[in-house]
Amino acid sequence: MQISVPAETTPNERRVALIPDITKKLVRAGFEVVVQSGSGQQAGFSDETYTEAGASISTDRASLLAQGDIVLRVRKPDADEVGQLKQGAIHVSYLDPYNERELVDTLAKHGVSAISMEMIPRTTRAQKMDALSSQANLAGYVMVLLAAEKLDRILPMMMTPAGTLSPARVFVIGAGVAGLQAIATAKRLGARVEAFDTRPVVAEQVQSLGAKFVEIDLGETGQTKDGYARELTPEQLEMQREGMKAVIGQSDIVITTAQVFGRPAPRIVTGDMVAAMKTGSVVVDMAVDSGGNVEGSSPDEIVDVDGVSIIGVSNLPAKVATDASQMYSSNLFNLVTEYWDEESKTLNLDPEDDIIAGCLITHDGEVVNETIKNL
Amino acid sequence: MQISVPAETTPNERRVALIPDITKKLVRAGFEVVVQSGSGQQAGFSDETYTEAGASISTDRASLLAQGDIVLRVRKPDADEVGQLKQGAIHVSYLDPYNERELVDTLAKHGVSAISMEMIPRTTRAQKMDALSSQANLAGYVMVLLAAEKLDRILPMMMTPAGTLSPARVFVIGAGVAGLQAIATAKRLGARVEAFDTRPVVAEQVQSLGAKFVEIDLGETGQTKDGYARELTPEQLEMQREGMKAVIGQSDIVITTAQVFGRPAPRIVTGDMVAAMKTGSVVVDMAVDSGGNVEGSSPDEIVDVDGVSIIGVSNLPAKVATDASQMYSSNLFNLVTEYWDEESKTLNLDPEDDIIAGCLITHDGEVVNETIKNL
Amino acid sequence: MEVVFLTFILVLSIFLGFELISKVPATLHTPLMSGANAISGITLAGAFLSSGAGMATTGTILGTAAVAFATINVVGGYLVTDRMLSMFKSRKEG
Amino acid sequence: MEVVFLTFILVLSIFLGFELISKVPATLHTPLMSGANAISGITLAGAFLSSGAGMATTGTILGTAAVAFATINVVGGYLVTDRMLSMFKSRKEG
Amino acid sequence: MDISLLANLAYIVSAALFIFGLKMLGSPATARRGNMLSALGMLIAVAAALTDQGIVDFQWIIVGVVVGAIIGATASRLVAMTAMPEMVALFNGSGGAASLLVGWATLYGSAEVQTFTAVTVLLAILIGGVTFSGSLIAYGKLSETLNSAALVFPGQRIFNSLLLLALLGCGIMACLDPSPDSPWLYGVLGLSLLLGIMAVIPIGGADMPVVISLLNSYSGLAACAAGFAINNNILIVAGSLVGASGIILTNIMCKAMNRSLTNVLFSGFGAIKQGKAIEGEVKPISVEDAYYILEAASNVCFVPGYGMAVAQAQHVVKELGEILEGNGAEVSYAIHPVAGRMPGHMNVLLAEADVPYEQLVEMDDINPRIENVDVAIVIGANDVVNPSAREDEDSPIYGMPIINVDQARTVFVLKRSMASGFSGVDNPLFFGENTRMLFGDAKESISGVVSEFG
Amino acid sequence: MDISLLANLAYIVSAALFIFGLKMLGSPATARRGNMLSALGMLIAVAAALTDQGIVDFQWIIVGVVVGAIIGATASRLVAMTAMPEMVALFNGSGGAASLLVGWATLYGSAEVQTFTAVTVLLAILIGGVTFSGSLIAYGKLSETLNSAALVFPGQRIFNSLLLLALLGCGIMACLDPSPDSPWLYGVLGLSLLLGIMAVIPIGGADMPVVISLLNSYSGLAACAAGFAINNNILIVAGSLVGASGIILTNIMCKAMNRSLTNVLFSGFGAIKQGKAIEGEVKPISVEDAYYILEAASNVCFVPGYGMAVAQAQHVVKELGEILEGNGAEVSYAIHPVAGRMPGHMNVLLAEADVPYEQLVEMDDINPRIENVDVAIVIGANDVVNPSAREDEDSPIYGMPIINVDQARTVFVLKRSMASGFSGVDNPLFFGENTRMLFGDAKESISGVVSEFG
Ligand SMILES: NC(=O)c1ccc[n+]([C@@H]2O[C@H](COP(=O)([O-])OP(=O)(O)OC[C@H]3O[C@@H](n4cnc5c(N)ncnc54)[C@H](OP(=O)(O)O)[C@@H]3O)[C@@H](O)[C@H]2O)c1
Ligand SMILES: NC(=O)c1ccc[n+]([C@@H]2O[C@H](COP(=O)([O-])OP(=O)(O)OC[C@H]3O[C@@H](n4cnc5c(N)ncnc54)[C@H](OP(=O)(O)O)[C@@H]3O)[C@@H](O)[C@H]2O)c1
Ligand SMILES: NC(=O)c1ccc[n+]([C@@H]2O[C@H](COP(=O)([O-])OP(=O)(O)OC[C@H]3O[C@@H](n4cnc5c(N)ncnc54)[C@H](O)[C@@H]3O)[C@@H](O)[C@H]2O)c1
Ligand SMILES: NC(=O)c1ccc[n+]([C@@H]2O[C@H](COP(=O)([O-])OP(=O)(O)OC[C@H]3O[C@@H](n4cnc5c(N)ncnc54)[C@H](O)[C@@H]3O)[C@@H](O)[C@H]2O)c1
Repeated sequence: MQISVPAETTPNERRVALIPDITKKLVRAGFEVVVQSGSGQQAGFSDETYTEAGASISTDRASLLAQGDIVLRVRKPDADEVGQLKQGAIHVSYLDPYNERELVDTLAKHGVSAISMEMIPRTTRAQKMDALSSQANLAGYVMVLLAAEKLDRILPMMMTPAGTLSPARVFVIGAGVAGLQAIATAKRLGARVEAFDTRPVVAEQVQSLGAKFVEIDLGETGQTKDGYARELTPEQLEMQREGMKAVIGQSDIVITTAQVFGRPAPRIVTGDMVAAMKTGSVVVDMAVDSGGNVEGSSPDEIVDVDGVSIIGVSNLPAKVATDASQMYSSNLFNLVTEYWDEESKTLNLDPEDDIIAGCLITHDGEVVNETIKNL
Repeated sequence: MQISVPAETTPNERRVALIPDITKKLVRAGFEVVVQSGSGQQAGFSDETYTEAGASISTDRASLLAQGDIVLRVRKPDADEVGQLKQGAIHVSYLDPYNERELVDTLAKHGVSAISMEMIPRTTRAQKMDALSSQANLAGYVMVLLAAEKLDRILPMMMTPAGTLSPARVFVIGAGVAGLQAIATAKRLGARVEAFDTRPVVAEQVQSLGAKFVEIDLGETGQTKDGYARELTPEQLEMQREGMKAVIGQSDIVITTAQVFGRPAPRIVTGDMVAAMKTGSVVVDMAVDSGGNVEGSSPDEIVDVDGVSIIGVSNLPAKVATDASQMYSSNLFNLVTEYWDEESKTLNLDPEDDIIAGCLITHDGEVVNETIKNL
Repeated sequence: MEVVFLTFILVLSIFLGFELISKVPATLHTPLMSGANAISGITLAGAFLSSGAGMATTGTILGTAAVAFATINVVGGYLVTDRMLSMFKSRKEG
Repeated sequence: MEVVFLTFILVLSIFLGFELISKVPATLHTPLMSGANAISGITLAGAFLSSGAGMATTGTILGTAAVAFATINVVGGYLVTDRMLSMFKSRKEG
Repeated sequence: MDISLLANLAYIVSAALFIFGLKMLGSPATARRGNMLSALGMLIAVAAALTDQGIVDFQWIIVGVVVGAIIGATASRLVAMTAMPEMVALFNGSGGAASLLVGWATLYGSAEVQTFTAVTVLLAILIGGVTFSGSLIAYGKLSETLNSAALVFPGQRIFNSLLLLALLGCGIMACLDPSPDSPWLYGVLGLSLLLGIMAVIPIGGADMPVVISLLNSYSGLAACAAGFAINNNILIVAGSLVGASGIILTNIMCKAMNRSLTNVLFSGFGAIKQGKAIEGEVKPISVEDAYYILEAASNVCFVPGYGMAVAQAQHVVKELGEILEGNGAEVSYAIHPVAGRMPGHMNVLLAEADVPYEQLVEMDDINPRIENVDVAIVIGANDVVNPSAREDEDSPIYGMPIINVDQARTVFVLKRSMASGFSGVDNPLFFGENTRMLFGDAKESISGVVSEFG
Repeated sequence: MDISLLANLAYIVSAALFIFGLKMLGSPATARRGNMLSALGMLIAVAAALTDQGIVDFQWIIVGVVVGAIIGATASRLVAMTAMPEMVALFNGSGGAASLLVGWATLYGSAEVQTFTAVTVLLAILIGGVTFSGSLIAYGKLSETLNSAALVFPGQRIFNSLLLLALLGCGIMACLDPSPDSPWLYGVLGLSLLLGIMAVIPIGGADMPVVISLLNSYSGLAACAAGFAINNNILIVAGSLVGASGIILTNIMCKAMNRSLTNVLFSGFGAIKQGKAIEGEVKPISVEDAYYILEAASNVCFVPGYGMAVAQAQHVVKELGEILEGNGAEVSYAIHPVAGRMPGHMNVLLAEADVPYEQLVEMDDINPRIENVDVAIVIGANDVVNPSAREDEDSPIYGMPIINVDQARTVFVLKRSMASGFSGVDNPLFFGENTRMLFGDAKESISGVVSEFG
C-alpha cells in the first residue's frame, strides 16, 4: 500500500500533509510512504528527516501521484492532476465540495475515492480526525498574536510608577473552536475579553474561559445537528449589528470568526462600525476567504481605514506551519488507521459508518455523499 | 512658563513626549504648552486632542523651539537645533551623554540646562521618573510578541484529539526590567521559560514569576550601586557561553536583554550557538543598537541564519507607541512637577538633590554632571 | 462520698464545656452568649427548694427572690436568644 | 443514689469521648486505637479487689487471672503504642 | 421507684439536652434548634425539681415564678434589637443574683452547717455577687446610663488589692462561724458586690461584650457553687458547662477583637494602657488568631508586594479573598506602583490568579478611604508601606508616596522575618500599635488562614 | 482524710489525664506525649486502687501483675513492626477477658447479689466475652493463622438470630438467679464467646482494622460495665471514654476505607454483599467523607472536564493537589484530548492555575497504571470517562478512547446532577461499585474538601 504525499502548490501554503513523526508510525504500520522532495521544507521538516523516518523521497511528482494508493495532501488537487491519479486511489485532502462541484465530478469520473477533510462529522468519536477543529484552534491563537502585534498598545493591565495602563479590550465575534481559542489566548495575555455568538449555548463556554458573553436578543436562532450555526435572517443580522456596535466602539481589538459552513460568511462588522472605532484599533477577520465578516477586509492585506487596521489573513494556520502540520498529519493518521484493515490490507470505506458517510464524497466512479449529491 | 514639544525627527520614532492627558494636567498646573503640529500622529493622538487638552498647536518649529522655557522630547536634539534654543532653557530628553560628548558640550555652550532621562538614578524614590524602566518594561512585552509571531509553533502546551503539542521553550538572557517582563509575558502565553542573568540576586525574582533560573557558576560578579550589572571579564564571558550553549540549543525562542550601561553590549550568543538551534527557532536581540548580544543581528532586520531568525529591532517601545508615549509622558510630568516651584514659577534644579545630581548634565553654561565631566 | 461524685461530675462537665465550643462565627457570638446565659438560670431548680421548703421567713423571702431572679434569667434568656436567632435566620434567607 | 451519680458520670464521659476525637490523620489510626485500648486496661483497678479481697478460691483465681489479663493489656498496650509513635516520629524527621 | 431517682434521671436527660443545645448554638445552621433543645432541657429540669420532696409549700414558688416570668417575657419582647447586649447583661445579672440568694438561703435551711457547705455557700455568694453588680455596671455602660469610658482613678490598684484581702478575711471568718446572722457573711456579701463594680468600671464600653461573656461564665460558676451548696447534680453540670464554654467563648471574642483574655481579665487590677502606643514592640499573631479577626472583619484590603511573588501566594490570596467576600466582607487589592521587581509585577500575578480587574485599586484611590479598612493584609510588601517615607525626612525613601496601611484599623504583615526590603530601610510599621506580624512564608500563612475557615 | 476519698481524688486526676491523653493522641505533633500522659494517669489510678481497704491479701495480685507485665512487655518488645495490628488485637482481647473475669469474680465476693449488680455483671461478661473471642479471631485472620477470607455459610443469618435469642434467655434466667454456680451463667459465658466468633468470621481480612477498633470500643464498654458491677468511678469514666471515642475512631476508619459503619457493625448478621456490584445504585458522598478517603490516599489522579471550566475550579483544584502532595500522596492530572469545549481547554486552565507541566499526563500514559490510583477525582468530566465508549457497542461514542477511571480503586465524580454531558449519552460510571458522587458545583465541593484539611 503506497501513500503518496505530493508537495503543496497553493501559494502561501506552508503546511505539509505528513510530518516525519507520523510518517514513521505509518511505515511501522506497514505502509510504504513516498514524499515529494521539499514538501516539508516550509513547515520546518527537511527531506532527510523523512528519509530517517523511513519514507522515500521522490522528485518525480507525476509518478508519485500515479503510484499512490492513498494520496494525502492539505489542499484540493488541481483539476488537471486528477487525471494522473490511479484508478481507485483514495485521495484525502480539503476539498471544499460545496463550491467545487466540478472538481468533485472530475474525481468521480476518474474513479478516485475522495475524502473531504471538511466533511468529517463533528461527533465526539470523530474528533481525532477533525482537521477543521484542529486548524481552527491554531487559527484562533494566531489571530490574537497578529492583532496584539499590530496594536499600538499592550494587552495586559499594568500599574506602574509611570501610571496605570488599563487592559486592552478584545471582542471576539463567533465563539466556535477558533473563537474560543482566541478568547483563551487574549485572556492569557491579560486583556479584558468579551465575546458574542448567535448560539446561546456557547455563553457558558465563553464564561468557562473567564470572558464575558455579550447578550444580544436575536429571537429564535439555533444550530444544526452537526453543531454548526444556522444562517440568520436579515432582520436578525440587523439586530445583531445594532447590539454589537456599542461593544465594538470601545474595543481595541475585534476578532471575527463567524462562518456558516458551506456558504458565504455573514457580514457582521460594517463600515460604520469600523468608523466608530478608536484610531489605532485592530480588526482581524478570519472569514476573509469566504467573503469576510468585516466590510473592507481583503485577503492577505492589512487595510487601514481611518487609523483602524483590518487584518485579513487567508491561511492563518500556515502561520504556525510546524504545529499545524503536526495536527493535520495526526488527523490524517487517525483517519487512515481507523479504517485500515490489517488483513485485507485495504481501507475499509464502509458507507454505513457515519464518519465515512459524512466525508467520503466520491467512490467507485460516483458522487456518494448524500449532501453533495443533492446540492 | 512655556513648555514646547517639537515633533520627533528620528526615523521610526513613533512616540511623542507629551500625550493629551498629561498636557491637560500641565495646563491645569499653570503651564503654557505648545505642541508642534502632527507630533502625536503616529502614537495615535491627533492635533485636535491636544487643542482640547488646552495646548496650542504650532507649525513653526523654529519659533516653538526658540520660545520654550522647557523643551520636552523623546530623542536627543539635533546639534544644529541646539542653537535655536533659548538661553537658560531646560531641555529634557534622552541624551546618551556617554557617547554624545560633543552634543553635551554644545548644549553647555548655549547655556541650555539639559536633563538626560537615561541618567535618572535607579532609586526607589526616582522610579516614577525613570523612563529607562518604563520603556524597557514595554520592550520586554514587545519582544515576546515579535518572537511568538515569527515562530512556526505555538507557545502554550495543548493536549488535543490531534495529539499533544508540547510547550515552546523560551530562554531569556538578562533579567533586568525588560527581561522580567519578557519572562512574564512568555509565561502568560504558556511557554516553558528559563532565564539567566549574571547578577545572582535576580534568581529569586525570576522564580517569583514562575520561571526557572539557569545556574551557571561564573565566580565573582556583582552589580554597581545603581543596580546596573558590572561588566564581565573575558574568562567569565567564556564560561557563561559554554553554560548557555546547551540551554540555547533546546530553546525555541531566545531573548537577550543584556546591557551594561554606557558601554557596548556584551556578545553573549555566538554564531555557533545560533547554528546549534533548531530550524525555525527565533532569537530576539534587544541590545542590537548598542552592538548586539547576538552574533549576526542587525538593526531593524530579521536575519535568517540557516533557518534561525534573528530579530533585531532598534526601537522596541515604539512598537506600542500609544502606551509607550503615555508612560514616557508620565515620567516627564513627574519630573517637572517634582521640581516645580509654584511660588517662583521656576524649576528648582537643586544640585544637592540626588536625582538632579544624577540627571542634570549641563547647567549655566557648564557640564555639571560629575560622571560625564570626568569621562 | 457524694463530694467525690460531685467533683467527678464537675471535672467532666468542665472538660465537656471546653470541648463543645470551638470555632464560632462572629455573628453568633451574642446569641451563643445569651443562650449559655439562659442555661445558667438552672439555679431555678435549686431555688425551688429554698423557697418552698418552709424555712424561716428570711430564708423563704430570699428563696422566693431567688426563684424570681432565676425565672427572669431563664424566660428572658431563652426568648431573647430565640429572637436574635430568628432575625439572623431571616436576614440570611432574605 | 449512687447509681444516679454513676449514670451522670457515664453520660458525661460518653459525650466527652465523642467530642474528643475529631479529624485524625490516617497515619494515626492504629496508634490511637492502640492507645485507647491501653486505657481500657483500667479494669486492672477493679481486678485488684477481685484478686485480693480474700474471696472464695474460685473468686480469687478468677480475680488473679483478671489482674494478669488486665496487666497484659495495660503494659503491652502502652509500650506498643509508644513504639509505634516513636517510629512515626523518626520517620517524619528523617 | 424512688421519686428522687426519677428526678435525677430527668436531670441526666436535661444535661444531655444542654450539651446538645450548646453544641448546636455554635453553628449558624443549627443555632435556633439548639436554643430550643436547651430550653426543653430546662423545662425538664425545672419540672423534675418541683417533685423534690423537700418542697412543702408551693405558694411562694408560684409567686416567684410568675413575677419572674412576666418580667423576663416582657423585657425580652420589648427590647429593641440594638439593645440586645445590655438586655443579656441584665438577665445575666439576675442569674447571678439568684445563685447568691440560693446560697444565702441555704444557711437558713439547715440547723448546723458543715464547713464544706459553708465554703460552697460563700463561693456562691461571692461569684453571684460579682456577677450581679458587674452585670449591672456593664448594663449601665452599654445603655450609656453610665459613662461608657473606662474609669480610672489613682490608687485603684491598691484599693483593689485591699478589697481582695478584706474579702478573703471576711470569708475565712464566715466559714468559721457559718450562721446566717454572722456579720462576716454580710461583709462577704457587700464586698462581693463592690468587687463586681470595681472589676467592670475600669473597662471601656467597647470591651463590654467580652466582659458580659465573662460574667456569663461567672454566673455559670455561681450556679455550680450553689449546686455544691445544696447538693444538686444538674446545677453542677449545667453551671460548669456554662462556666467552661463561657470562658472559651470569651476567648474567641477577645481574639476577634484582637485583645488577649488576660488583658481583659486583669484589666481592673492593673494600670490601663489603652491608647498608648508601646514603641518598639513587635506583636506576632498566630494563624488562628488572624482567622478570628478576619472572620469578624467587614472591609479587608490586601496589599501585595514582592514577597507574594516570591512565595507564589497569588492563588491562595485570591481564594482567601473569595472566602472573605462570601463571609460578607468587602475585599480589595491595593497595588502600589512600584510593588514587586518590575512594573506591573503584581498585575501579572493577580491576573494569573484571576482576580477581577474591578477589585484592583490604585494607591491614590485606597489612601483616602484606608481608615475604613478593618484589616489591611500586607503580603510580603515592605518599602511600599513604609510610613517613614511619609514621616521621616532623613529616610532615603522620604517623599515616595506609600499605601498608608498604618492608618487602617488593624494591619497584618505577612513576612518571614524582620528583614528589610529592597531599599534596605527599617520599617516602623512593624512596631505599630495596630500591627500584627504573621511570620512565615506568605503562601503557608494564607493557606493556614484559609483552612481555618470552612 | 478518708483514704477512699483520697483514692477517688486520684481517680479524678487520672480521668483528666486520660482525657488529655486521648485528645493529644489525635494529632501527630502531640501523640507521643499524649500516650505518656495517659500512661501516667493509669499509674495513678492503679496506685490509688491498691489503697482500697477491701484488699486484704496482696500475694495473688503480685502474682497476676508480674505474670501480666512480663507477657505484655515481652510481646510488645518482640513483635515485628508489621505485626502491630494483630498485637493490638491480642491486647484488646486480654482487656476484654479481664473485664469478663472481674464481673464474674464479683459474684463470688458478695453473699447476696442485687438485680442491678447482676445485670451489670452479665453485661461485663457478655461484652468482655465478645471482645475476647472476637479479638482472637481477628488476630487469627490478621496473622493469617486463620483463613483471612470472609467466611460465610448457608443459614448464617438464622443461626445468629438463634444465638442472640439464646443469649437473651440465658441472661434473663441468670439475672433471676444470680449465683456464681448458676448454669445459666455458664450459658451466658459460652454463648458470648461464640457470639464474638460468629461476629468476626464473616468479615474479610481487609476490614480487620475496623473490626479491631470496634472491639476496642467494646472492651471499653466492658470495663465500664465492670465498673458498674463493682461501683468504681474510674472504670466507668475510662471505660466510657474508650467506648465512645472508639466508636468515633471506628467511624473515621470506615470513612477512610469508604465503607459505612452500619455495614461493618451488622455484616455478621446480614448477607455478605462483598464483590457484587449493585447495579443501578448511585452512591453520593459528603465532603467530609471525601476528605477522610483522600486523607488516607497515596495516589490521586485528577481528571478534569468541561465542568471544571464552568465552575472555574482550576485554582482550588491546584490547591487541593498541593495539599495532597504535602500529605504524601502522588498527584497527577490526566488530560483527555477532547475534554472541555476546545482543543487544549484544560491546558489553558491548568496553566493559569500554574499546575506544573510535569504533573500533566496524557490519556495513554495514565490508563496502563490507573489500577494503582487510589482515588481518581473526576471534576466535571463526563463523556471522556464514560465506560460505555469502551464496552457498549451500541453507544454513539463507542470506540472513542477514554480515561479508564472506573478501574481506579475509588472514583469521585464531582458534578451538579445526574445530567449527561456534551454528547447526551448516559454514563454507567456513575453507578459503579467504586464510584462516589460528590454532588454540587465543582469549585464549592473542592473548596469544601480543602478546608477539611489543615
Ligand atoms: N516595581 C518595580 O519596577 C521595581 C523594580 C526594581 C526594584 N523595585 C523596588 O522594590 C521594592 C518593592 O517594594 P515591595 O514592598 O514590593 O517589596 P520589598 O520592599 O522588597 O519587600 C518584600 C518583602 O517581602 C518579604 N518576603 C520575601 N519572600 C517572602 C515570602 N516567601 N513570604 C513572605 N514574605 C516574603 C521580605 O521580608 P522577609 O524576608 O522578612 O520575608 C521583604 O521584606 C521597592 O523598593 C521598589 O523600589 C521595584
Ligand atoms: N475538546 C474539544 O475540542 C471539544 C469541542 C466541542 C465539543 N467537545 C465535546 O465535549 C465533551 C467533553 O467531555 P467532558 O467530559 O470534558 O465534558 P462533558 O461530557 O460535557 O461533561 C461535563 C460535565 O460537567 C458537569 N458540570 C458542568 N458544570 C459544572 C459545575 N459548575 N460543577 C460541577 N460539574 C459541572 C456537567 O454535569 P452537571 O450538569 O450534572 O453538573 C457535565 O456532565 C466531549 O463529548 C467532546 O466531544 C469537545
Ligand atoms: N462533537 C465535537 O466533539 C465537536 C468537535 C468540533 C467542534 N464542535 C462544535 O461545533 C461547533 C462549531 O464549531 P466551528 O468553530 O467549526 O464553527 P464555525 O467555524 O462554523 O463558526 C464559528 C462560530 O461563529 C458563530 N456564528 C455564525 N454566525 C454568526 C453570526 N452571525 N454572529 C455571531 N456568530 C456567528 C457560530 O455559532 C460558531 O460558533 C462548536 O460549538 C464546537 O464546539 C464539536
Ligand atoms: N531602585 C529601583 O526601584 C529600580 C528601578 C529600576 C530598575 N531597578 C533595578 O536595576 C536593575 C537593572 O535594570 P535594567 O533592566 O535597566 O538593566 P540593564 O538594561 O542595564 O541590563 C539588563 C539585564 O542584563 C543583565 N546582564 C548584563 N550583562 C549580562 C551578561 N553578560 N549575561 C547575562 N545577563 C547580563 C543585567 O544584570 C541586567 O539584569 C534591575 O535589577 C532593576 O530591578 C531598580
